Amino acid sequence: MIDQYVESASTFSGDIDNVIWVVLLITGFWFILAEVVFFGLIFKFLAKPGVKAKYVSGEKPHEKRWVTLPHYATLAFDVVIIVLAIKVWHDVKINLPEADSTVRIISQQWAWTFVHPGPDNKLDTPDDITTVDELHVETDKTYHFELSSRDVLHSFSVPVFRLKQDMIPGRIIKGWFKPTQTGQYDIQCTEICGIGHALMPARIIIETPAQHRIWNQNNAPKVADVTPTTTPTQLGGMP
Amino acid sequence: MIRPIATTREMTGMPTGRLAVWWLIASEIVIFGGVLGSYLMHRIGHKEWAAASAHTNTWAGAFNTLVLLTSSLSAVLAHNAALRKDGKRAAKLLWFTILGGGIFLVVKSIEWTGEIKAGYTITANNFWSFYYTAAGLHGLHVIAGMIVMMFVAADAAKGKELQRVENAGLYWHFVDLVWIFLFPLLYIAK
Amino acid sequence: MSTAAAHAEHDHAHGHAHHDEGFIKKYLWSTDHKIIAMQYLFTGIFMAFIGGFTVYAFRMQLAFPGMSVPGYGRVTATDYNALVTTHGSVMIFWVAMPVLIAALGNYLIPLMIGCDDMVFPRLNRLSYQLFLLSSIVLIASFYVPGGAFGGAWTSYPPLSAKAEYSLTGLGSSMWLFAVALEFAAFLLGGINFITTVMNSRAPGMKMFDVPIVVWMIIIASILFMASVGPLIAGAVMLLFDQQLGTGFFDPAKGGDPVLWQHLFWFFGHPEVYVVLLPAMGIVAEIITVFSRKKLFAYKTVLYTAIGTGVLSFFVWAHHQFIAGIDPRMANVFSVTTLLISIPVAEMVFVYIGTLYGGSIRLTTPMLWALAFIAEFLLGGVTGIFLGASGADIYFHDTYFVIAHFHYTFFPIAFIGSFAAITYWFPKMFGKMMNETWGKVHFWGTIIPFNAIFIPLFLLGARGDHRRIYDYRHFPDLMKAGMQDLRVFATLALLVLLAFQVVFLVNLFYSIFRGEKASANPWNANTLEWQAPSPPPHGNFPQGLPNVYRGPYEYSHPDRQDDYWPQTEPDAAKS
Amino acid sequence: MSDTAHAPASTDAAHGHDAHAHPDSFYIRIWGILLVMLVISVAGPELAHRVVSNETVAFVIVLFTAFGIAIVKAYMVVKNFMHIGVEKKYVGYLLIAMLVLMGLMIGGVGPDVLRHEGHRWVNQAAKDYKLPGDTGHHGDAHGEAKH
Repeated sequence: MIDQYVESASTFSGDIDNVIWVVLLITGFWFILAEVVFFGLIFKFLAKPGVKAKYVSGEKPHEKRWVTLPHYATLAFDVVIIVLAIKVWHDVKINLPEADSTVRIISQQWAWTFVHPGPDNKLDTPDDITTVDELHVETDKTYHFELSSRDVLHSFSVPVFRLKQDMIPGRIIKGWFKPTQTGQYDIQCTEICGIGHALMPARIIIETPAQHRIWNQNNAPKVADVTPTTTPTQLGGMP
Repeated sequence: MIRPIATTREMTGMPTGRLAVWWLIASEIVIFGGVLGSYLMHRIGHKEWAAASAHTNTWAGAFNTLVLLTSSLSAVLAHNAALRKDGKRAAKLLWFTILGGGIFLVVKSIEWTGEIKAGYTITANNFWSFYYTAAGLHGLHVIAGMIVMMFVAADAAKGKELQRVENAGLYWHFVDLVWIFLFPLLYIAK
Repeated sequence: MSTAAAHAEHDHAHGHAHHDEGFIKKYLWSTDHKIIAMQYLFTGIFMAFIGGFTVYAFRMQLAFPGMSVPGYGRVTATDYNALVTTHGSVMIFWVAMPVLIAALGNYLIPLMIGCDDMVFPRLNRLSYQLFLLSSIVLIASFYVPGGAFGGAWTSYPPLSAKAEYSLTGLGSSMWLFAVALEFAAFLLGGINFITTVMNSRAPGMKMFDVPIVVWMIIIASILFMASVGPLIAGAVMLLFDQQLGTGFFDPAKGGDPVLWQHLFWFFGHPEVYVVLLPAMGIVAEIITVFSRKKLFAYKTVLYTAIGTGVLSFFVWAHHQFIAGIDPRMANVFSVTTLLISIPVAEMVFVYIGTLYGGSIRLTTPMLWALAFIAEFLLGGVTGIFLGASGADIYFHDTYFVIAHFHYTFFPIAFIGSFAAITYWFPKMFGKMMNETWGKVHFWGTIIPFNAIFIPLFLLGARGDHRRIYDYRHFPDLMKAGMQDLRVFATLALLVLLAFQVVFLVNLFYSIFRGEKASANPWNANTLEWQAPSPPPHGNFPQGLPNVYRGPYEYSHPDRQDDYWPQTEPDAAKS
Repeated sequence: MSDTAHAPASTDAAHGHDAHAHPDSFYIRIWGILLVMLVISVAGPELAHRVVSNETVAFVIVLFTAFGIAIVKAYMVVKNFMHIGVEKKYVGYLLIAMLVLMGLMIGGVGPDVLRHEGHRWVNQAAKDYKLPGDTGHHGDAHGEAKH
């Protein structure tokens, strides 16, 4: 359902769409049922002259049934939703599959810095590629990301991946994604971060492995003019 | 103001004033619980705070505990006197309690002056921030309790509103209780 | 002091109010619970204007970015943040809380339990004065250097803690101070409500004879009292961070910003139920009266309300699923969050069950009450998407969340309040409200309300994230149709705001020129309808009532009348 | 506590809540016990810091003498000065409920704030944090390990 509007570009985006879809079916069913019963009762029992209302306390078991049965049904459907939701949550947020590559993502008021591992695929080496507001990844490769923030809370959100994680100054938060299709999409900051909150767009550029290799080679800094990269510990202990 | 009839009823069998003080204490538990809970989590997480807490003056804290315990005693004795309808004695004991609160604040201010002079201000580090915030919040309650007791004592001396002696006392015991926990948390654990 | 003498005194004072007491003493310095209720009500309505004006300004900016909004001017990014922050805080803390809890609690509790005032009338006055002061501080924060606070109503540090990040050093502190004052006011009010109901019920009124709305306000007050403490503590800590430079929430100084989020939501989630429960209570009163039915399963309603209250303390971190908490904790909170759907759903089922076999009269208050159930259902079910941790990864901080909580809060704060005002209006002012204009206002509010927020669900599903003053920087959010939805929602908002004029005119016209109301125009059972309309100081001139039965004995088979007032002795059974 | 202490209760049975009346001497005795406990709660940790060399043992002594005794002291004040025993039952439950809520809060917040490392996150700032001007004598050295 979501993928009609927002493309589905990671391995788990389809799963999250499915959870949303199942929840929509279940809650939609109950919502429509409850509203139909509700409006049905209103129209059926509109005041008619000479007709007195029934006297029902609702305390007797055969009356209470009308509440207890839906109650158990709610519980049963809740269990279904919980199982599905936690399964996906586990997959996205708790599981950490082996990484093919790691990127470091640093936010600040109001810009993104992305540190790519460069051609040697290792961070903290001279050929790391640092970009601003542009993240380059390739398809079918598992990425780990390390989030950190220089000042206030930010949130790293890639709608096409259905991925979102807040960034907290002082902390390094890890996660993963695996793109499945090429394209250029929005990266949003989804936690209010001051007056420039709306001015913090970035793009994720998903390339084929071949394109990505070319990008890596074209942009890797020459070893001679390297400046030391920021290490996570320096970030964390920043005054 | 004409006193409404509502104020004179006690369906629960407990006078309204005392009932309200219990609810007040319940709401204060969560306020102090918020500060002390936050402190506790940081304190356990940061072993290095032990170095900061080593500079607190245990003897001042212990003396203040003694003062508050004693003032609690005189508050409960005042309640006892009020039960015997002895308003004069109740008022006298309440003034003794207020005096205890006063001594507590004087000791506190001498202690804080020394600490601030030594450079341990509220911004020195988070231990001291919590120290001043928690003890300061408690100090405000001491002051509030003293003011309330002044009014209660003035009435009690004339033999009026004797039930308020117990209510003020209950609140004072709670202030004492908070200090009983603040003392080991801020002073002893090093 | 004898009761009769007291009442003679009251009546005297009432009859010559203008000579004896003067305006200030009677309306501004009064300890009468009804006057204090009116003070809360009208302050709440006034604050709703501020809330409404802010939403007008920022929705206009979203629909027509960069335009000069008529009556406001150009909305800058700073303005936008301040406007959304003010809108959120005002609508929850200065509209929903004072109207639903303070105004209705003050007005209804003594009348419905059959006593002449609160047990602490002067405390009650102090509570309102603190509240008024908090409103003034909040409004004043717009006029200080740097302007009003713009860090969202959740006020997450470090943005809220440091002036160099928020650029509103004084504004942030004033916002925080106003909120803390407001909490103090409601703590005092809450203690007053609880002790009044515990100690001063009319003779014969047992626990299960207390009307549901009173129960709900009491449960809400207890929830508020038990949850707000840590946030008061947190507010003091944050204020010190702002003004003294301590580092409670500053990672560089060994503090932790996540702590604030926990302290905030530990209060923030129960707060949802603090305002929901009174609205639920109002609806229970109205649907029983206008369907002439006994409330279906009184005790079940009560137990589900208590169950909701208890559970509400176990769910707070679902606001923080992706906020950097340990992901394993999310599993626990996801389970508890979905479990809370059970008591809430059950309460709605009970209300629907009450309609069965009724004799339903679609008066204005009944329309509002029914609309509450119909609309709140949608707010409830969309909450499941957000409580399900897996789905929340996508929906968190999008317009889906906004639409969801407006489908809960709008029914609570506005539909519930309109229901209450239209229902108790004859009692409050001794006049009837105009039904026709009431219905015009009803449809003029309900239809645009849905037209505003259904588009927002769609926008959220398409990835619109919150608190963005201009989407033109995000190419994926400017796809075909998206701006149209934003414009549509804004136009619907304008219609909704315009129709509130109908309400105001009806309200004030009816207060002064309305048809005179009898003591019990709706033929209701509860005690407030046994007092004259409007009740004099002291409420019950015939002496405080005795209570013989529960509040919902409508259409009892043994009786000719389809209602059976709580005060009528059994001997009158015909 | 003693038989005589309860003697006034029977004469005053008409007023339910006055049943907790004790002679003044009773309260003075309680106060004496509280003072003894105060001395222990100061002396215990002092001793633990100065005499005991084993850190775990010292920690346990501090835990019991400082915090264990604080709880006993609090219990004695609540029971004997605030008369919770003869108060309506729900008052006790109310206060306990508030304490449980605080336990719940710490339980829910602890995993994020008390600990500095969790599943897929590290609170690097807290780990590296050193008191300003502190030589690091008391703190443990895990912060430096990363460099």
